Amino acid sequence: ADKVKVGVIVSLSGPSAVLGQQARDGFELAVKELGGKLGGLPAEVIVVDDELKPDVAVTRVKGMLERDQVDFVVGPIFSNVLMAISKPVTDAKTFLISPNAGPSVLAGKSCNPYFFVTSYQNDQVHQISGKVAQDRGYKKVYLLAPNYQAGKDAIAGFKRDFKGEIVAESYVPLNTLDFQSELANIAALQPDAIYTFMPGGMGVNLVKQYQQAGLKIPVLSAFTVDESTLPAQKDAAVGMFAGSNWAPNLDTPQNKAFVAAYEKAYNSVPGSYAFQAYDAAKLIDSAVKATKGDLSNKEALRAALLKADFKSLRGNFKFSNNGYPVQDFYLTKVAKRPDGKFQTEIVEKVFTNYADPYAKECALTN
Amino acid sequence: MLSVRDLQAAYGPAKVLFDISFEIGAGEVVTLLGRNGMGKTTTIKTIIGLLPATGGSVSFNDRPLAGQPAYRVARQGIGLVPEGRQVFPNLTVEENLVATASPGPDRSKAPRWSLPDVYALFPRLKERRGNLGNQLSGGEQQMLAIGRALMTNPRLLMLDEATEGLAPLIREEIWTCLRQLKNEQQAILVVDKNVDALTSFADRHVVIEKGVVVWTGTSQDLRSDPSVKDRFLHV
Amino acid sequence: MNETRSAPMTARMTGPLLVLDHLAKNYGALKVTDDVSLTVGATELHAIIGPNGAGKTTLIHQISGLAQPDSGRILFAGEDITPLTMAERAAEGLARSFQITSILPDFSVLENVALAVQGRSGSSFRFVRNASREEALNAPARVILNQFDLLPRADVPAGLLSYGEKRQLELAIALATRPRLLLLDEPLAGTSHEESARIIATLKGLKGTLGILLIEHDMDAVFQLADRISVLVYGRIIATGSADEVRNNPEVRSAYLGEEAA
Amino acid sequence: MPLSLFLVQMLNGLQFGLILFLIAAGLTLVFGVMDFINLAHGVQYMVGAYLAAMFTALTGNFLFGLLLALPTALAFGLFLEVLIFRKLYERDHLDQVLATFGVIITLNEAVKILWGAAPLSVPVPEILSGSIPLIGGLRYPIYRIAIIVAGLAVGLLLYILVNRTKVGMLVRAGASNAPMVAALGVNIRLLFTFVFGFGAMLAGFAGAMVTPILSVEPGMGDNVLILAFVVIVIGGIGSVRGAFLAALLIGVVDTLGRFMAPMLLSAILDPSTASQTGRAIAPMLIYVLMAVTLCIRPAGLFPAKR
Amino acid sequence: MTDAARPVEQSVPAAAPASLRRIMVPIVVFAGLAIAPWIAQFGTESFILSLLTRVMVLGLAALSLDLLIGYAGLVSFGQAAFIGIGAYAVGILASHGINGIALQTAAALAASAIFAAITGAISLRTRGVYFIMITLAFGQMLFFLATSLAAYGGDDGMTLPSRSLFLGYDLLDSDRALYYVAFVTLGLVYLACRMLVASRFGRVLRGARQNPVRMQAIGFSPYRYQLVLYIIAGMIAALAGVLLANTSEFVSPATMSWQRSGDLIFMVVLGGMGSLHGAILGAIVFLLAEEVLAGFTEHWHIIFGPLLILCVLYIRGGITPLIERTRP
Ligand SMILES: Nc1ncnc2c1ncn2[C@@H]1O[C@H](COP(=O)(O)OP(=O)(O)OP(=O)(O)O)[C@@H](O)[C@H]1O
Ligand SMILES: Nc1ncnc2c1ncn2[C@@H]1O[C@H](COP(=O)(O)OP(=O)(O)OP(=O)(O)O)[C@@H](O)[C@H]1O
Ligand SMILES: [Mg+2]
Ligand SMILES: [Mg+2]
Repeated sequence: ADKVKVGVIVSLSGPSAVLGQQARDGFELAVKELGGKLGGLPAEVIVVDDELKPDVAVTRVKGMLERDQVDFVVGPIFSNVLMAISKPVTDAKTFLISPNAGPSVLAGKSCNPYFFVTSYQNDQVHQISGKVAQDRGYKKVYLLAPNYQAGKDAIAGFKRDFKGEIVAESYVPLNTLDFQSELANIAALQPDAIYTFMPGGMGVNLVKQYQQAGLKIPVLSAFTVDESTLPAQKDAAVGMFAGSNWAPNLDTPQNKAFVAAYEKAYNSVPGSYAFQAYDAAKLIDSAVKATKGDLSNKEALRAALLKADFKSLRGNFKFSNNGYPVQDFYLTKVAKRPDGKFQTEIVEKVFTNYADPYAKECALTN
Repeated sequence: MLSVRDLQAAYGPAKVLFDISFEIGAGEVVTLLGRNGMGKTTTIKTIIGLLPATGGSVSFNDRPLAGQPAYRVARQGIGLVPEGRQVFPNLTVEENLVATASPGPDRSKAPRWSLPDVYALFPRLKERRGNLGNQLSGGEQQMLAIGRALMTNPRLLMLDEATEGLAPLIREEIWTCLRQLKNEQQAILVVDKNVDALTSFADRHVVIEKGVVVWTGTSQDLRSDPSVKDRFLHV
Repeated sequence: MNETRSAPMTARMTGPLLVLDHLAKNYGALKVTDDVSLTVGATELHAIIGPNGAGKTTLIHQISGLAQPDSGRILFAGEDITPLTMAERAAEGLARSFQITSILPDFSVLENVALAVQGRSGSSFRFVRNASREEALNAPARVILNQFDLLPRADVPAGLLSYGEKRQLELAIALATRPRLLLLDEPLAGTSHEESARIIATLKGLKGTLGILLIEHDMDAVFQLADRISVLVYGRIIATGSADEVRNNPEVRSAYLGEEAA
Repeated sequence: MPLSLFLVQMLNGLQFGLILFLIAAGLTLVFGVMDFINLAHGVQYMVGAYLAAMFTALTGNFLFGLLLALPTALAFGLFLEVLIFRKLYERDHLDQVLATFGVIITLNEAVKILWGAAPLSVPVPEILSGSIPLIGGLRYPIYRIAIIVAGLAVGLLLYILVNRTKVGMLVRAGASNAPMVAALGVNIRLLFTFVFGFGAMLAGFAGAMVTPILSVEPGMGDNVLILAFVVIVIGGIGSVRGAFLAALLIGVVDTLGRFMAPMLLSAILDPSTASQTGRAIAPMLIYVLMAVTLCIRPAGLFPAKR
Repeated sequence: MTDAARPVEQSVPAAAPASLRRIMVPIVVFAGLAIAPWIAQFGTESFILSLLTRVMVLGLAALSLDLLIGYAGLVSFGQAAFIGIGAYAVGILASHGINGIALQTAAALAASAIFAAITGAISLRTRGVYFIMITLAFGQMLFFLATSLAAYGGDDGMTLPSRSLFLGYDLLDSDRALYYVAFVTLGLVYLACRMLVASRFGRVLRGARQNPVRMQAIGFSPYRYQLVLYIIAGMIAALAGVLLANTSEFVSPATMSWQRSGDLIFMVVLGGMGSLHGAILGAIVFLLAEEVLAGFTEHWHIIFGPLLILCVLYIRGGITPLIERTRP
């Protein structure tokens, strides 16, 4: 081929647009650093908004496949959109690389040779906090999550390694504004720790209100305090823990360079969305290089992708047969940087070279 | 006081008023007569400015009214009792009266009409002061509409179907009231079917047919010349 | 088609067509209807007069089913219709006009009446045939419009009629349902002399073919038309009788007529 | 469950209800009384929040931020009225829905372009920060009390304006028959313009007031918009009193429902199914509440004078 | 604004050509949709087809809503719920290995009819905005119910194993076949609705919309007629749902979000309510505009929003009347 076409489909409208923007920026940054090339071929990146509406996403993605004839689709952010577009993309024998959503459904039996994930299998992130809570010997933990599939998965993920008592599992409606009720409950139950999964604006509300309620109980979390919400949570979030596969201060040379470059380009601290998209670009780059720019031989291309022959920002990184990563996971903590910005910082490594448990149910081989 | 010169008006495509001209002097009582659908209401609507004139002119106290928004026209001292009452359904009787009340155009002399005066005129309204407009009987609504117009202390009072739905007794009271107002030099333009009652105190009559003034004259002329009645009014 | 339905019943029927049996209704403290009992014969024209706010319209509301009485019964053709809905009563042949004009403004004058005809001719759960082309509905409608001289206006949207014309359409709609009892709430209000005269003539024509309960403040009309007159004052019937009896009843004069109709 | 906790939760419910009322107040005026379906209410609330955030950042003081945000929100409301809404008063409700939806789309995007997609926030003003001890070991944020006060104040103001003043009467009259009001010598257009502006300012005020506890982000108005309409409809369109009580009702039901529904259910069902169904029901609660209310009282709790 | 002038334009003589233009609009619309595939094959066929199929499917749903809004004055804010019922009928049955479109459709129609009958019986007791909100409420309840169906993907939704089978054949796997199935369905439903609104039944509803009290006074109880219509409209929307599931081969609660119900209302108003084909036209314009603008810039909303506003302010009554008004 004479050039590589990549379609990036992420949510750019609606409240969670910021996540989509980070992913897009991360990807474009990588391409920029590669001199506008992927695997030596000139790269054309087409960005579209999925509006967080599955059926809109399907039409848009078909547009990319048919009209724009893309070779790779990168996206989306949310798993409900992913569920919708995975079939049309993979049916079209085009590689779908998810920079964030990694639903367990696609990791096991219904794994797909054309599907790769540069983030993690969703449960793993929650498992980290569970493990930590267990190791630190917390007796009583209070679980708080929004009332939808991802929320339930989060709770399930946490429970996997945590054996102590769960004083309450409270599910709040999506887009909950006011957490007074839960906070009162927590104050009354006095657990040793709280685990919460509260993405986007809800997370901001929760964290601010938690601090205002004057509670001092340790908070473990996922997607509640990250670089996309910290600018709004500021000091209220400092000291809160989160499980992650990466943090801006992760000590690898690539990462230092990346963070610096990203902050320079978009003057905000990159979050995991940005870095996973960045890795997705590097992954494509490596594969195209390996196949000498031959994009027609899908077999070879898949093999090349599976090798993951590139330096991931997170250090250790390879794929298991189902196209999901094998990587290390960390406990991170929110801190205020000297320059006044906020970021999550590595506290300790919790899992090493951890492959997701569903991989063995996947028939694919590598 | 009010002078209407070859006024023309239309509802969208349908032209309704072709040539309407008449005068009302200070303290004069003038009636608009004519069968249904001849243009009486339209004339009144056009004067007050609810309907744009497509031709001709209207002036009040030598000030042209044409093209002015309704509220301006009204503020110059024209009070309207519309056809079909149009009381405010979601306001109580008392609110209906006070909401649009005003001391009238010339602030110099004390307003003639206040809440007590209206209640005195229509005791029935006082009884039902707490009712919503749409909970009133037809006649009560008519009383309310008249009271509401009086509360704006107008120089010229325009009543469309003045006594529609009123019991004979009340009707009598309205006529007495209008006579009384006339004695107080209140100018009045009135549309009503009770020609006999009207002739008893109105100064002049204007007969409209198909949007054209076909006859104008004093009560005297009207009584003396029965042909007018059965030609235009089929009484 | 439903003369066949109503005529024999009227024939069969003995006794009055409508019976109000100790009807009572309050609005809060106000006794709008205070133990009212009256009857309307199968071919009688019974007029109700009374001061404004006496409760006449409310009475018609209760008979037609728009308002529910607090107590008392309404018998129509011998059957107790108090529990029936407005629509059901209309289907029984009980039609009314409204004091505050109530028409279908966007429909043409003809369609207003045709729809009323449709109400009494067979099911309206028909989904295919184009209703406005059904001669079975339009023909009778035209006949009625003709009675009121509205035929020339047949295709005008009803909302654009003049007030007086609307008042007449109001009446035409009521008649189009081929009622056995007609409740008329001030049919003459807002109509000019000529139209009044025509309406009075029409009512004269109808007299004897069906029962009519007439509310009207136009005494000339009432005295011309009514077989019997009841006088309603603040919810109570204070007198019932022939035109002359009522005209000369001093109570009625002081409460209602005043000197005008002397 | 300890009684103290229950009481605290009641308090939370009422407090949340007052937030809801605060948010719905402007809409009560414009939609309830003026009978204008203003979907843009939500974005006006959002704009208020952004303005407060911006001015607070500039002045470094929330109170100044608030004081600057109010007039700006008012001006913005008037601007919208003159530009768009005044052409829509005599149109039917659907035109209003469509046009004001256009406003939503536009403003949501506009703030994203102006302030970025990432959520902003406003620190709690010094004087109102911190919390007071309360029964059940919970500390109650002082700022919440400030919101309670604001909610009550707005409620009172609105009630008087609508039901006790001539302006209120005229607006209600104008909503039912504007030409007639004009024919009686009142410049109803102008009046509407100002009432609308005031409504927009109330929306902005609500937006500004919640910034210290809620995140400021694009589309933040969309969720509360539905809530606001639910409040007004349950209360009975046009009734300030109704809206107020409905807001409290929703607040309590939502709060208590959220933490008691599973408990209560587990009394009748086995734990897992209980939490299952509890989870299914919780988010529906306010809608169930609305459906039930309208089923019993088709015109809301306090059918307003219409 | 020329609105004041407009009524004058369409003065009496214009009547005849106006009625001609009235039938022109639907003819043009359907003719256009009929030949679209031939044009598509020169472009990126299955993209255009899938886009237009989606347009027609949502057009079908909008059509059902226009029945309620345009002819009975019932502004339902929960119409998307019925699309959801149709879609989930396909999804749930398919996930249990029942792929026959006939069975799936039957299930969808039955389910939607029942849901409509129950919710309608309650909702129709209310009027105006109260009706809007109570239909919204029921829509939301169904939405949250769907999100709690963990077995069927919860709020992530589920991917269909395959499109529905037609008499055991996988005809629908061809985008073009699916396109024409949608096209024919839309056409037939449109014609049926045309008759419906002109029939006795339709006339009663149009009357009840203007003045329910008068209708009762001449012997109709609007409630019964409105309920039947509500059920019919619900079933049509469910039909759209069946097709939608097949077009996107994916089912999720998002298909019945209140935003979707909102979109449908906008399509109806935009296209011009009370004309049926207006709703279809509205869907076409609304969705294509979205698609095109989204292609332009990431901030396409900033163009789309003002466009909507201008439409409402300056083309009264929507697009269709505008076309019918303009002289050739
Ligand atoms: N809104 C309207 N649009 C179009 N035509 C109208 C409108 N209102 C009235 N007309 C027509 O204008 C003509 C005059 O109506 P108008 O109401 O002035 O008559 P009128 O003299 O008041 O009759 P009435 O005594 O019955 O009130 C009538 O033919 C009527 O049909
Ligand atoms: N919904 C209601 N609530 C309270 N009072 C009401 C209601 N409806 C009517 N009324 C009162 O009941 C009384 C009777 O009203 P009704 O309309 O029956 O009088 P009417 O005899 O028809 O008078 P008119 O001859 O003026 O039409 C009036 O005083 C009216 O104010
Ligand atoms: Mg008139
Ligand atoms: Mg009456």
